[in-house]
Amino acid sequence: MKQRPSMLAAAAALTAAFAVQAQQPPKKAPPPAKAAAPAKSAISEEFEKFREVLEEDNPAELFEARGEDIWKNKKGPDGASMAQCDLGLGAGVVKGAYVRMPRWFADVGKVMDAERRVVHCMVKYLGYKEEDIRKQPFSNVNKTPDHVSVITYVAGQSRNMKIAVPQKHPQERATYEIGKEIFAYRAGPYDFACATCHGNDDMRIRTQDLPNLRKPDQAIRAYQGWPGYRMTGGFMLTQQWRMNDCFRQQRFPEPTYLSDTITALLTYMTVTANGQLYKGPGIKR
Amino acid sequence: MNKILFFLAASLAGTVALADGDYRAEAIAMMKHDFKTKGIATADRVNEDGVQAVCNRSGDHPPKTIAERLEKDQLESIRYPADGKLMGDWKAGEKLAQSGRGMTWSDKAGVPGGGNCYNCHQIGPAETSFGTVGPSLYQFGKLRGSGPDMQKYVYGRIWNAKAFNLCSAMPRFGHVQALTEAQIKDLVALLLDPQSPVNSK
Amino acid sequence: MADPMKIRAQMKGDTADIRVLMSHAMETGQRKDNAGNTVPAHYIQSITIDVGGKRVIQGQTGTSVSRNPVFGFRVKGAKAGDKVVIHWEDNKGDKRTDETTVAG
Amino acid sequence: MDALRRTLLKGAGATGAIAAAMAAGVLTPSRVLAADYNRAAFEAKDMAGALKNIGAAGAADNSGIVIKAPDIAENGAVVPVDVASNIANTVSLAVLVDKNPLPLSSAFDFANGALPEMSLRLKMGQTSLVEVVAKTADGKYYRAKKEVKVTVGGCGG
Repeated sequence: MKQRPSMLAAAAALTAAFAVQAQQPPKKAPPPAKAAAPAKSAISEEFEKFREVLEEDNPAELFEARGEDIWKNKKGPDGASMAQCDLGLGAGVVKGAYVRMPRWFADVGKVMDAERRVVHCMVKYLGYKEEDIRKQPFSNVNKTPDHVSVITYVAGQSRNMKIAVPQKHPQERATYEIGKEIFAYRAGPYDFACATCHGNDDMRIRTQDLPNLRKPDQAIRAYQGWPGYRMTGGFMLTQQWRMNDCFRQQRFPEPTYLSDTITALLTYMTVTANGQLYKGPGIKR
Repeated sequence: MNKILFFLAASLAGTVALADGDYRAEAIAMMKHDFKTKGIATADRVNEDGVQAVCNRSGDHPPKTIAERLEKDQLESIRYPADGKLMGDWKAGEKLAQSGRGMTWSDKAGVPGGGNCYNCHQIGPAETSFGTVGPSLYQFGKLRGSGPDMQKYVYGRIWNAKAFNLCSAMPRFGHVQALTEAQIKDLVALLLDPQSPVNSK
Repeated sequence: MADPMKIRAQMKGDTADIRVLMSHAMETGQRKDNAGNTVPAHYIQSITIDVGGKRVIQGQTGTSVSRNPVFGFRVKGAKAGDKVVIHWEDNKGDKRTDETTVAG
Repeated sequence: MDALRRTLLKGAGATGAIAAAMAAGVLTPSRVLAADYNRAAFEAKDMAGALKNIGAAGAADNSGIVIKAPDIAENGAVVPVDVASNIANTVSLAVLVDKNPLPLSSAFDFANGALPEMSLRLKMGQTSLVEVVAKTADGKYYRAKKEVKVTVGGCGG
């Protein structure tokens, strides 16, 4: 698409003028004409019913077990282990850590989301090479990488806990605010932002309900079920993958794995969902 | 267009930028750093164009005067078919409407994309798997007519939805060359052709 | 070597509810990989379940069973503390045996 | 023992003897079944072939077989199905997917208190009938079916 950089300067100058306006709650767009066929259909209810059946025995548990084995038994070249990994609650503490990230980590001077922190620890203590992990960050039908299994284990250790992402450190608050901006930022050939599909109530793409991630009770849906066992192909996918694929469908370029952008976006969405109950690794279409 | 924007900026500037402007600047800098070209999805896609920039800075609700000016500008950029024919083949249109492909980094260069229409709209009566981000278009031609003016409106709206509603959620399919002239004609036919199932009883 | 199964066995009344998750690709032999090569068939062919030392279930499976298979069975007359032993073998001769005890 | 094992999936009766053999622990895990895999049934490319090779070609419809499966499956890769037989003395159950390239998914024998029921998850390439065959101790076969629609969905990108 044609980009017009010269216009950006002008548009930036408009920021001030619009700031006041933007603070007003946006007028609600008129509701789309209701479709003749059932809107929230019997189909979604049928899906939900059997989704529950599938979640009762979720193959994600197989990956949790694999991750637990790595966490507890694997040793790095110097004999170090994940027992030294601080996920924010002290060295080796896994219980409840997943629902308390992203958070500020003083040792690296960064806000990190869960996946970023886990990978950081696997590199630091177990001798994994970051460039290897970046070669295949996400699972595919042939392989679910070790770090994905470890994240699945860590997530499982926060099953049935409330999300409690801290916002005390100034950087945690700033990261939230930046994430909020990224969420609303429209660009690319389709003019899409995250908010285009996930900023309003009661919308669907095809038969899939779109949660309004600006609201706490719906923002949990960006979090719930991740990491998720993907039915098609039978492997685990994480929130980092979900963000990556959202940007693909948003027609954006590819976000770097474990980048600040993704951490910021996850911070915004997770803080919005604070107080909601996380049910552990899930199952995804 | 630049001139218009500068004029608007000058007339509206003066208010002190709030803190959220700083976060936006940080967010944009961060994205420019973190997004990389993959396949056909080039890194420069994270740069805003003018319409996007205005919508981004106004929570999709720009002041009316600005919206009207920019809509007019977008409207003038629409290129209608040289032969004056706006209706194609509704059957080809239905196929296009079904396809959600196009413009992602997993799409190949040079392969025609789809219209993505059912992702957001109800259209034909046979397809029950449709989205509700946009309004239902079922019976569109029957309810709104299918004369030359309506054909021109629908063609233009698919070409560049922003010409009619500056911060519409709908992509500017013709403007960004996501759909060709012939493809848009087929979609116009899907909505307006009396033979199209969209307009069946 | 194949990953361990996850087995749950729980008494409900006089019946043991047995659920098992198996880590297995269950390749149909019809899928193509990214390079366009057919991925050879690789799937579990036989399963046995012993409870309290008795064979209660044995069966055979084919490629229409989902990847990472999940099965559920119920066994009447089992009791808490009974050992549950589950075994599978696939078409390449890989095999796996895991066990648990029935929870009360 | 070969004779015993063959009966499991080939319907030659003598299930009482199988139960006895199982109870006696004759079939130890390392020695069972794999060698006797009913290849003909599992590699049959249509229902008729699969049914014939499990000995169930003439199975009669029977409402005593209960199939619990979604009317519409969200994803054909994982379709949860519960099956149970209320027909007296059911000793085996087989589950088939009509339209799959290889319809027979599984066949299980139940003994020593195992109830004639199972839950499992099926791959379904398209909308199809799920058929269940029950075999009773006297060597008779019964069948029931349920349609499961498989949808397309998502953004299609």
